[in-house]
Amino acid sequence: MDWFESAGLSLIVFLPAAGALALFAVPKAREDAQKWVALLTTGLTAVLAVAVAANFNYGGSEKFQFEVSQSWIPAIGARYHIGVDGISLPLLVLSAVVTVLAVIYSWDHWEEPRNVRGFLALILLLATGMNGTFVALDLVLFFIFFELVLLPMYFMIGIWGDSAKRRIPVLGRTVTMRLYAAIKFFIFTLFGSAFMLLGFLALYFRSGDFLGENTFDIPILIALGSQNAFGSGTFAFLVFGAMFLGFAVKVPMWPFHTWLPDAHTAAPTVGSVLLAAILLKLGSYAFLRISIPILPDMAREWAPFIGLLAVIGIIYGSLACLAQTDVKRLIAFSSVGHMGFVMLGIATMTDVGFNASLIGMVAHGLITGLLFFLAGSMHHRYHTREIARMGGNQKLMPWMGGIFAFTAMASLGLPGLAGFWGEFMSLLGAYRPLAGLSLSQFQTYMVIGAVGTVLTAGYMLWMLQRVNLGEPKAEWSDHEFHDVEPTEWLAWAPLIVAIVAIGVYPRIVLGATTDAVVNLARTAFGG
Amino acid sequence: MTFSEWIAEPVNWAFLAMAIPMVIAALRVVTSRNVVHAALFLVLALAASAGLFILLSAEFVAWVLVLVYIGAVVVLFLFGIMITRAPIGRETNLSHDTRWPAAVAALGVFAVTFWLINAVATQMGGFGDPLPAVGRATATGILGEGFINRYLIPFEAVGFVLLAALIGGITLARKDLTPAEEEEGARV
Amino acid sequence: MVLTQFLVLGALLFSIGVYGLLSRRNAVTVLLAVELMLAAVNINLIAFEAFWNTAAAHGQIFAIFVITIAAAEVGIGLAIILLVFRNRASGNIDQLDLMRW
Amino acid sequence: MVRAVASVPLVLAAGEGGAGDLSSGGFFAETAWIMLVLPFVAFLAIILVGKRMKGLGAELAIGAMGVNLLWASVLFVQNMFEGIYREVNLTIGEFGTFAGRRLAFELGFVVDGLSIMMYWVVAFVGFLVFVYAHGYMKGDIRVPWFFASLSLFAGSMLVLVGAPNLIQLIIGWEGVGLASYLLIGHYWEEKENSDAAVKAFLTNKVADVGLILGTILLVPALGTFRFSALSAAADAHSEALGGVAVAGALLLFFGAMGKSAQFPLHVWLPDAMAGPTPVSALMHAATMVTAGIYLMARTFPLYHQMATEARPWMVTIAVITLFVLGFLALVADDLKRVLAYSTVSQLGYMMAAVAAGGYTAGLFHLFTHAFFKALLFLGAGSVIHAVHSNNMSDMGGLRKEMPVTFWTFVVGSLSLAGVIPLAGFWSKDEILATLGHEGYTAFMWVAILGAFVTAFYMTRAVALTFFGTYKGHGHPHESPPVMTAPLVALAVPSVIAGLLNIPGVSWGPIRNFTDWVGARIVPMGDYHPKAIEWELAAYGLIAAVAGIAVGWRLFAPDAETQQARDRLRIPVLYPLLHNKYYIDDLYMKGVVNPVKGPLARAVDWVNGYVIDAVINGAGAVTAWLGGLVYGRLDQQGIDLLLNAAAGGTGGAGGKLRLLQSGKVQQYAGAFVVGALLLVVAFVLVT
Repeated sequence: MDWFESAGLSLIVFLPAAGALALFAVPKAREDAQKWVALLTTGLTAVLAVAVAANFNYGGSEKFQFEVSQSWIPAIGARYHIGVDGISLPLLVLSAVVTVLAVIYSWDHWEEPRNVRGFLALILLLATGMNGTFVALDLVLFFIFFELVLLPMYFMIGIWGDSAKRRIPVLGRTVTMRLYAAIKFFIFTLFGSAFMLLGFLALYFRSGDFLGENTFDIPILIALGSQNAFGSGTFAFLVFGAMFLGFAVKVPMWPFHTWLPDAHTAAPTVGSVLLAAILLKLGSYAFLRISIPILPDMAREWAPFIGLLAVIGIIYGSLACLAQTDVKRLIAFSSVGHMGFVMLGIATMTDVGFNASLIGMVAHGLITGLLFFLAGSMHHRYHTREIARMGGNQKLMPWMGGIFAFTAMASLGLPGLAGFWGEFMSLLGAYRPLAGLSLSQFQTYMVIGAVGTVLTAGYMLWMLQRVNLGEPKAEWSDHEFHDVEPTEWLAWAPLIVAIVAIGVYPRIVLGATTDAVVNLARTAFGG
Repeated sequence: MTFSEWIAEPVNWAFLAMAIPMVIAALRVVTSRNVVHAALFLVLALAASAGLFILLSAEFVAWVLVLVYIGAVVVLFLFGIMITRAPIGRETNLSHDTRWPAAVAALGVFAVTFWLINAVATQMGGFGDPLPAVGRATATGILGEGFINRYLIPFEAVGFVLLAALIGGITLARKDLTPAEEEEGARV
Repeated sequence: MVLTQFLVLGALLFSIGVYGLLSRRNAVTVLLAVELMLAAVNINLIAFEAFWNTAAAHGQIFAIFVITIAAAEVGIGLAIILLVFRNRASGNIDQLDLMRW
Repeated sequence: MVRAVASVPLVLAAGEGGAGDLSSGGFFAETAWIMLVLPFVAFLAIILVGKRMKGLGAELAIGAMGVNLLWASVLFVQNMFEGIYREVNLTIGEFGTFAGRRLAFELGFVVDGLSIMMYWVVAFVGFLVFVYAHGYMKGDIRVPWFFASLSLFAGSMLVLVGAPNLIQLIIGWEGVGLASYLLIGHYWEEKENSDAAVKAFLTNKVADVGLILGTILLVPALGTFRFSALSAAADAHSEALGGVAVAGALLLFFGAMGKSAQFPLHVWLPDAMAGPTPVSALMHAATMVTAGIYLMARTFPLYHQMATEARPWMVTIAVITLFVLGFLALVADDLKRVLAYSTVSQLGYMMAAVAAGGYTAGLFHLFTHAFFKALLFLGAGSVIHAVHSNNMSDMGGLRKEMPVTFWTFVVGSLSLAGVIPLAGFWSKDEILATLGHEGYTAFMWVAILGAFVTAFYMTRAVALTFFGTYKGHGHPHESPPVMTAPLVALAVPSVIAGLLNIPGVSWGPIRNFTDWVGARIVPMGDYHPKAIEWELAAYGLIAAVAGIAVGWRLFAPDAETQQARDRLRIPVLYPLLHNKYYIDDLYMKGVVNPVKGPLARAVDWVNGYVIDAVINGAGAVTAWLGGLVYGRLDQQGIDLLLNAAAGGTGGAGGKLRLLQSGKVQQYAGAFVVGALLLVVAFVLVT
């Protein structure tokens, strides 16, 4: 299986893109053929990703495996360097699998204007960007993939998004949601990326001072970082800050989060799912992959600040949820809270915290992805997302209501389901942050975070009560509702199983990540 | 090299003789209230730059500039001006009414660039070195070899771009005839 | 002659071009300003070439490329202006706001 | 070194874990995990195929519970003869290091005196309640779902009591909370019921913060989540634990306060009566609410050996609960609410005992209370089933129509009131003795007064329900045997369970309750009275008899007096009790509503009008600058300025849309400025 060792990851990355090209070889009218092309490519990608996971050496998960390093742009020393380790493996598998589910779900859920080929091509392109980001080990490559996801998402929101008009506060202008959201998403992220790129370039040029030649290679930069090559001066401070802006926007951390509710609300169902499940992870993953190991001293210095923003996000997101009247918007705000826990874990700068953030990312990807699927399907049936107009969903669609309740429970962090571990471990991490960080400060964060779990339970239960329970509203009395359909079952069942499986047996994720994050914490901070 | 040393070199007088008119002409290009004048000042500026190229022993480029730019492009401009019936003669409306923000932006560009040139020159200490002596013109053959060897693909690509521009220009500028006019054209 | 003098001249010319680009209202004059900026680039290319004096004269080749592309650009630009003028009876660039949403 | 956890043997059996003379059980102890898993299997099976079965899934649930009862009974009997200790931990994921030690999440089960007692109580009461529910829920709209939820509860409860570590306990803990939520809200079409369900879940979630933070505090000190390590460390007065013992203990106690409905987190339990009666009997009386007591018992060494400063506070809370909240049962008209307040009060007794240092006393009361309180609830359910109302004002005179229900109810009431020689007397007496012995004399007297109140409200309930004349509609008649049989089955232990732990009496080879629950990895070292303290017993008995007498006198068995007495409204006191000391109002109006309403809206407003305004404003400012830069200070530019100015006064501020002005030159300008800034930034950074 030598070819698999060397070409497996590249296939995972570029197969979807090839599929996107292949789609255009299919005549526009042959929609079924297009669906099959998309399903086969994403399915094959997922199989390959699972195969990578199966052949992964878990005993050495701190090392990069399936590594490929080829000369790419010699003029600037950028290399085609990819590989996975325990940190990226779960996210890579998550990304590959969720993409298949998105395609399956799309099978008979199309938003207007109907354009099967275009939509599927965007999903596939998105998959290339996402998978590529998780395996890239070269800053240039990383940047390209990181930015590549922008375009498909922009078009997805901009073309197939919600065409409702909404009056934007302050702006005082009524805009079409999808256009507003798409542009806001794009500009926000690009704003962050510009700084991120500056940070990358700065690392590139400074690396030459130690190595004799400049490099974009992440493992080499990490090795430099573990010797604290970039120091703790103004240079490192600015570079970390620049990269922080880029990543924090993507996460999104409070107060850079305002693109998220709009984008989620406006995006088509599959767009929301991919956005929540994978795109949000790119930022937090980048913290673990790039910022912290390369600039450990700065990470330590910035940690209290990151933690502060994280707990503000937790509380703020939960409170904002309580005020929402739109299901998708509510779920979007819940992401702000959950990503707060992920970032709190990272801010502790301990292996426990890093692990918390990783398992939190995976769990959030599964759970919130499923929640958006459900919200989309309910929107499909009710033609509204207004919570006030729903009610008695459990009665109209028992299975749908049941799955919704299950997912909401998972989202509020019920122990035994996937969402619990991330929350618990990030609180545990905050109790004992990295030596040198203020203990009382992080323990305060811990208590605030714990209060956040109560608020989370509060808004989730309240939403469930208003959507699922009670008698159905009179307006639906002569309305025919289809309960969960076969394609929906196919798309959701794997998520449900994964949520329970990780909840009961977190080693599925931790088995890959633990050695890697322990190693990360040790090389970055010693000890 | 101090300024007095610099100014003592005759070749620099030649440089100034071309650079100063060039800057003045360029300023007039962007401030003139007459479109035709602006185009003609561009000719002056470009001619001056061709002179500078000769100073820098790039004769071939200089002649290309004269032939292509001054010969063809500017003529094209003048045609364009005439066809669009742009007001020939003094025209007050050629620029926006408030120009200082543009001036600020331009000054900013200049300041930053100048600062960079200065900084790099100081840092590298090499920019002050005299250029090679005037007179060793680059053999045109070298350029030709460059075009058909190393830069063959870009060369072809540029050729393609030119072709595309040609066709595009025609397509864009062609006046779509009404059916009646077409008939008339067919008769003629 | 030193390299710096050409670079400064190029910077000056380029800035003047930027000023024209931003301040002009008439489309033709905007194009003229763009030509100025291209000329500034050419000066830099030739000056660097003379300074490093590469055997294959890369700088000059690039300058010729720039000139060629500029010619194409002017052709297309003028054609567009012509078209707009025909439809709008105006050569003013600030009336070209079709990209607005 | 790093792999330390992995090298610890998975199975801690007698001898290996320092458990002294305990046996490792046998086949049934080895396979005790079946009890933890079986109900979940039943849960899934009922969801998938329950609808198509003849009994709508009830048979699956009852079957699973029957097997569990078999297992638990064998273990229970085994443990009578010789103490069993067996602990199994399976790693489900290592997740990091603390001070060089690997930490791991583990699942497993523990079989020791405490857990065996709990297994048996859950299985026994659970089995009877399941059977009862099969009759009670006949014709219900969602029978399969009901039994699925009950199975989910049974599984979670067994996972909880079988937990060898804090993580598994938390999983079970929230699992029973979820089941409780589902079952309280069983009739979710009505908003009252779903409100009650949400209230229960949220109140418990608040308390769970304590449980989780307590875990987080204790774990780094121990390096593991295992109770055995916690007990051993506490027993050895470990220094590592010293710093966090009191705080951790109080936090765990806070968690227990929620689940066991201690003041002031008791508010959810009375509302939880919205669920079907079998649910109230099983979960909100006999088993789930005792999880808090169980947690205190499981971590008893921590409280007994190390966190002694925490104990007075805990006793105070418990005594407030048992005394103050007992009064609320006096004014309730809903029969189930009377029992609910009584449950709260009895949980206070148990908590007081465990907190004061009476490990056995608290557990013994838990044990007896499970029987007679389940009995009372099931009896109440039988009555409610007959009269189709929860309110005592619709009952009366039922003793003739429903003889079995009546007699078993009376037995339960007498046992609860603490009349000799029924079970409740012995367990309550031991609690009083413990309080007295540990120096909480004042609290002991309060507890005796509490016994008076208990007897008083139970007499009232019996009198209003079964005596006098019938005040409701229709013709009530006795429930079917499937419902009365569990009543009789529960009445037996309600009478005799007390004999299992008479101070100073040991029943030969089977020993007594103290020895059974004493089979732990470390000795509990709690106080046991050596002989019956007759003086104290007499006080307790006098209080009980007095309560019964007063109750009987006031709510004499004829309809007119009953109605007159029940309308007795003492000023100040009655409104206070009727409004539940205004605690619910305080929570709703003081906390929940402000958070849900104004605060949430304020945050949302901030999102739209502050943070987003900055973003949109930035767009507007850029556009405005653009307007200047490109010489747009003519008509349109001035408009823009005016608009921007107007934004400050509440009108339209910036306009993001103006970023998209369509003016190519503005774009170019922005491009130039942006490029310049990037160049400058880049140069500065490098």
